[in-house]
Amino acid sequence: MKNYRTKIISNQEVSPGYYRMRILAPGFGAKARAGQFVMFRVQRSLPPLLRRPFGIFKVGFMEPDCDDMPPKEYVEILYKVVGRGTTIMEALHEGDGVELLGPLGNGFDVTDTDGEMILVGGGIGLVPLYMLASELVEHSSVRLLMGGRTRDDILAVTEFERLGVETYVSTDDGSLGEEGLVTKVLERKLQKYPNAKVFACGPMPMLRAVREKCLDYNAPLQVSLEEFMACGVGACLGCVVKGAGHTEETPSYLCTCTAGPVFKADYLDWEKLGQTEETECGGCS
Amino acid sequence: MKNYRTKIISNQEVSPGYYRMRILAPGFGAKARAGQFVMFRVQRSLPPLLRRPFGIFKVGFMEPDCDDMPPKEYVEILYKVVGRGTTIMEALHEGDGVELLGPLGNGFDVTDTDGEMILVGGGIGLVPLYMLASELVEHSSVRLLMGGRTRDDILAVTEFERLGVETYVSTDDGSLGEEGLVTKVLERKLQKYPNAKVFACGPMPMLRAVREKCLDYNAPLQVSLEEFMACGVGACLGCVVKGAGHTEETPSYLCTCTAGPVFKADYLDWEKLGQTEETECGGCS
Amino acid sequence: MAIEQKTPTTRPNLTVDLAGMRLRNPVMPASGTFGYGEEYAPFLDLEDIGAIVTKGLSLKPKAGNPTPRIAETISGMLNAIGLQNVGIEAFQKHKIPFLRTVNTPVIANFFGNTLEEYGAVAEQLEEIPEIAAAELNISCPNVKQGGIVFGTDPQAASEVVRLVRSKLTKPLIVKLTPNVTDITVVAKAVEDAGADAICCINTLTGMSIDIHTRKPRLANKTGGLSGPAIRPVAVRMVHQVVQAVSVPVIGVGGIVCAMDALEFLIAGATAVQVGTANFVDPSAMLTVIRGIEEFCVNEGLDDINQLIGSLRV
Amino acid sequence: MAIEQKTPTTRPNLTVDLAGMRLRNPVMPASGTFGYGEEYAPFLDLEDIGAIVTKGLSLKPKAGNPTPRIAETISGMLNAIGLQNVGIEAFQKHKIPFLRTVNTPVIANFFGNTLEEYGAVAEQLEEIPEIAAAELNISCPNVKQGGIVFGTDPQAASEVVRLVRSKLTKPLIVKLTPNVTDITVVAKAVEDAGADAICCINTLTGMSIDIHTRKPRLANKTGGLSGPAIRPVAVRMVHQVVQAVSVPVIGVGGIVCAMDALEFLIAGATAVQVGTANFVDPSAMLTVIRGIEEFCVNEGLDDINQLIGSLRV
Ligand SMILES: Cc1cc2nc3c(=O)[nH]c(=O)nc-3n(C[C@H](O)[C@H](O)[C@H](O)COP(=O)(O)OP(=O)(O)OC[C@H]3O[C@@H](n4cnc5c(N)ncnc54)[C@H](O)[C@@H]3O)c2cc1C
Ligand SMILES: Cc1cc2nc3c(=O)[nH]c(=O)nc-3n(C[C@H](O)[C@H](O)[C@H](O)COP(=O)(O)OP(=O)(O)OC[C@H]3O[C@@H](n4cnc5c(N)ncnc54)[C@H](O)[C@@H]3O)c2cc1C
Ligand SMILES: Cc1cc2nc3c(=O)[nH]c(=O)nc-3n(C[C@H](O)[C@H](O)[C@H](O)COP(=O)(O)O)c2cc1C
Ligand SMILES: Cc1cc2nc3c(=O)[nH]c(=O)nc-3n(C[C@H](O)[C@H](O)[C@H](O)COP(=O)(O)O)c2cc1C
Ligand code: FES
Ligand code: FES
Repeated sequence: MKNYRTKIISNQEVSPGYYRMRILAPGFGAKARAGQFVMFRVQRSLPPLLRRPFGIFKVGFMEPDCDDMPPKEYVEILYKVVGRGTTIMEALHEGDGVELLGPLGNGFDVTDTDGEMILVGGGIGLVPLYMLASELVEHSSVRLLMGGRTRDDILAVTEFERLGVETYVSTDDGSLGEEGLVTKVLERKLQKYPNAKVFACGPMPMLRAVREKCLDYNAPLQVSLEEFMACGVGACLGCVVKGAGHTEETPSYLCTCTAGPVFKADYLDWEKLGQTEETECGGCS
Repeated sequence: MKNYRTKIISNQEVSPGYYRMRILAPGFGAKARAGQFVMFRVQRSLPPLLRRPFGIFKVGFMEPDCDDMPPKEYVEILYKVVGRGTTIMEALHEGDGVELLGPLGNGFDVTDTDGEMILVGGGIGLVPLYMLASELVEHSSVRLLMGGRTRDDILAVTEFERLGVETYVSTDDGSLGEEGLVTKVLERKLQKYPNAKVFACGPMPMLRAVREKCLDYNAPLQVSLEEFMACGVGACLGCVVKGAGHTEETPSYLCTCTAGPVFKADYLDWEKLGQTEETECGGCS
Repeated sequence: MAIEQKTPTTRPNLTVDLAGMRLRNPVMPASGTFGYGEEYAPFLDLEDIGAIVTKGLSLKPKAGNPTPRIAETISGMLNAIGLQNVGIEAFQKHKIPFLRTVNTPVIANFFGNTLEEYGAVAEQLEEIPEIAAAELNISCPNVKQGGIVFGTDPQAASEVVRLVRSKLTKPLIVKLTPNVTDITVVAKAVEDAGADAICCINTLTGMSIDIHTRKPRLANKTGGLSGPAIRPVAVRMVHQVVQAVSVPVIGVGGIVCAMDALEFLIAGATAVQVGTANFVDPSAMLTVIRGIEEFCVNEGLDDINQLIGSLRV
Repeated sequence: MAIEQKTPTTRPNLTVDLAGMRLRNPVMPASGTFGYGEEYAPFLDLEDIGAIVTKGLSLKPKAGNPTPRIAETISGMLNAIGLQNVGIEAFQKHKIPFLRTVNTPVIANFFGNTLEEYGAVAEQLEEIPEIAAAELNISCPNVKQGGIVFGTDPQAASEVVRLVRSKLTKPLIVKLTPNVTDITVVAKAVEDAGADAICCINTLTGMSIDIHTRKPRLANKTGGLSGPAIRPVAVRMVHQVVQAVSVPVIGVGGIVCAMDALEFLIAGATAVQVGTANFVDPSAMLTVIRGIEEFCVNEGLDDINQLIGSLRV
């Protein structure tokens, strides 16, 4: 991992409110693993102050600009415009200077390639699944269950298909694919493939529902989580989630940025995951 | 005066580090008088927080974009890149949205048109003199004494000449015009024209020297001053200078933004003008 | 027809009651950032805002500090104006005639350097009918007590409020300084001493140095930090004070847009003041008012008072 | 040849003496923003900075607060980590082995919730040879005294420093909270109680509210405000403390670049700490160090110590 002071290759809207940004990053791909992320510095001047975390969607090489140049290695992120930082990002252009810290975090565990691989993506949660799919298709049959609120939230599905992944789309409003929650599809697949392994990324209610189904069918699950992050490298302790067995007396806090963002579901304390609790201390640091 | 939410027509470097920016401002010219200024909002997002004051260099009309459109009325500022705000400004382009508050302040008093008119400009202090010259040439013979450190600091002189103003250039390093201070030229002119009226804008040491010469030759002097400004409209009281006769007991503070920026020299307390003094109070507001 | 009628009925009520005053909306300028009202009249209709708050007034005219008096900082500014003002007499003579023509309550901010001065100004404010309420600034050094700031000492704060209260039947707002260890102690002290409302916060004391001249950027060395930078501190203190007292609280500190103002209202402020933002955008208060209204509409609220203090903790 | 020799002799001296330690330069991380050092090792050479300051350590491991623990504010951030840390024992076992390999003084930041805890950690720090100095964080609530923060009460501050001093022969830095009426009173109290140096400031208490959920953005409601927004307050307090005490002062609060650090040095700080800026740019400290060096060169100074306290007032 390192801090890349580099340039944007392209930044395009791919669906209303969703952008894909390619960034020049020599040497990045060799280090990056599926499920990892980068900390993107929105601009050199303030605000916003803090970097923003984004999953690694793709890494690759582009044709060099001319014969004698090396091919341009890039990292690609796919982001949704939600607030101040991403609003600044959508206005960036080819050639604009940016900073990128990465690759960071703990990716998916892909050592066990037995059985069917089922990837479950909710909206922008699709991002880390593409690199995962590219790796898994080498050894296994891979299915992507992709859910979103409307058709606009269904992204990059054809790219997964080009990898040889079977894809199933569902939307809450039925505007694309099946109407309803992605977990309906998941249940059918789990019934069909008792040896399936599940990998999921998306909003917390979806992850929670996926977790329930996987427990029901005894399918191993890995999830990729999001938490507010300040540093991305394990220094600020801002991004913790509770590990399985966490109690007040024997607390177990795991950094999403270093122990995660991908966790085996069993390692987490699902009780309060993604919920806000309150305490009252001075709160100085 | 009003707040114009408008667009940039052009923004060009005219000498190293000096830019001229034309801004669309319908109805501005009719209200603007020589010596007034605007408060320019550098960008909609922070930083910098506060607006920046700039003298009005020119007002006018440009050819309409097509036959059926009205001519485009503009205000033009001329600025030197010195810090954070002006660095952001130099990167602005045609069509970029800006905000402009103005015209503000008290301009030059041009009611008495008797005698020779001598304008003294130091570097960027030239700015308010152009509109002044345009008005004065109607009735009087006008001379511009323009000083700067090097040739790069000598601006827009040919434009003054086109108005019919006789111009005299001096630079500290002799790279353009006469070598030495502009006050040397001033002294010669005052000797020659005992009825001259002097109008000056530039750095404080120059103004101080001009003031001395005018006292020596009994020439009425108006000066345009700069102070830090937060509001530009007399509300914050951040921009005061001491009026003539100011004492601790009978203080007389004048707002540069409303009583100025142009003052008759005799109305000011020259003792400590432009010098930093210290006090020690809580300093809350 | 039906649609036409609907629009007015769905416009949420923005009026709030503050210490006996009824304000058309909860947005007003912060003292010292809006002159005496007249300065901003070319830029906004003074009858659109909830109240007008004047620059701090004292018994005699006050010269203020030498310049530079202001310096920009990151997302904020420092000021050491030194409370320059025309004095209460000139205010009545030269500023009131204009304010009389405006149908918006005028709140007179005032201060003194001794207990007696505070009392004397209060007496005069009581006599000026055009003044709807008084806002007592206790962020000033008590010259008789060796310069300790009235507002940092609950005892001194209580004393000055008690005195002013005895001279004033008009609503009395007391404005607190944030430069204290526990603002709730001072808040309770001034409530007990008779304040009808509490305004917080004034500026945080700060300093900035020009590294090239190696001098402080302000002639006065230190100054008051205002602007967006201080907002989290202001929200925290408003929240604390709202919990601690039962009189209404006015929230101030770093408000630029409606979202900022809403933080204070949700925290429990009955009204808000916009300060530094007026310098940045003379119509900032209008933007805040419109934004608050829009927020109410979007949230399905027909009355701003449903929002005030609606923090979920 | 002549030119080659000139370069080294014109490089200004950046070493400073701090409470008996000699630091290669006056720039170090602020506690809690640099983990235990190892986290940032991939991004900068730890032997380029003046010292390493650890996350705050306590006697037992501490779980910290629920999430969300951080929220961004205008030019700043709020955090309520809740002092999560591995505890002094695990620190010695798991973190010291790495730190031992780095030739840079390690300053251990620590805290307790009772007087006894503070004393017990101090005893253990005394025994760890790899620790060059201890930085005592007194911004914690004293659970035995009803939660009043040690550092806001000169008496309590003095007591804890005295106790820790009695257990510790190593240099003792005491880190002050800015959430006080008069920081010089606390500064003098801890100097009298035996502090070898004073570090200021810790974070300002703040709060931010999500207007849509109407909940505080932090699970803990309030948190500590850090980053550029607080710099003017930090510079002011460092300036005040430098005037008030004779021990060296470490300046911290909102430093992002060399210009910021220079403000503190000119105000009289012997060293500076960079906090939040590490998150924004992992090599921020290197930029600061290079910038300070460059500034000395441009100003014709051959020793940073000529700059320290050179404020012209
Ligand atoms: C490991 C990880 C991977 C992510 N991958 C992607 C991705 O591939 N594509 C994508 O679009 N988004 C991704 N996110 C979420 C993304 O970081 C936020 O959408 C982004 O930071 C919002 O920035 P903003 O300034 O536009 O929003 P803000 O105005 O700051 O806030 C809008 C909302 O965004 C969320 N948010 C803000 N800051 C953070 C932060 N530091 N960490 C987490 N959430 C935040 C909050 O819910 C907030 O309410 C990821 C987050 C994490 C933690
Ligand atoms: C009435 C008036 C008219 C002016 N007319 C012109 C003009 O026509 N052309 C021009 O180039 N400049 C003019 N100036 C000066 C101009 O305002 C400053 O150069 C500008 O604000 C610097 O902004 P910055 O952000 O680039 O600099 P900063 O980074 O803010 O500071 C750099 C330096 O600029 C000066 N400065 C900063 N802010 C202000 C402020 N609010 N008021 C005054 N000085 C400031 C200070 O000396 C400071 O050290 C005028 C100033 C005044 C008061
Ligand atoms: C230039 C200036 C002058 C001020 N003068 C006064 C004053 O006279 N009386 C007072 O109580 N507060 C005064 N204040 C404080 C403001 O009223 C307000 O409390 C503070 O600026 C915080 O709000 P803001 O961040 O919105 O500016 C002044 C603030 C500024 C910036
Ligand atoms: C995430 C975070 C954690 C912190 N943890 C500690 C801590 O454990 N001990 C301590 O004394 N200060 C702690 N601080 C305060 C910093 O050391 C520093 O005093 C403060 O952040 C101001 O500096 P800055 O503006 O450069 O960040 C923490 C600050 C942050 C942002
Ligand atoms: S983001 Fe800082 S520890 Fe994870
Ligand atoms: S700039 Fe505010 S009073 Fe002049």
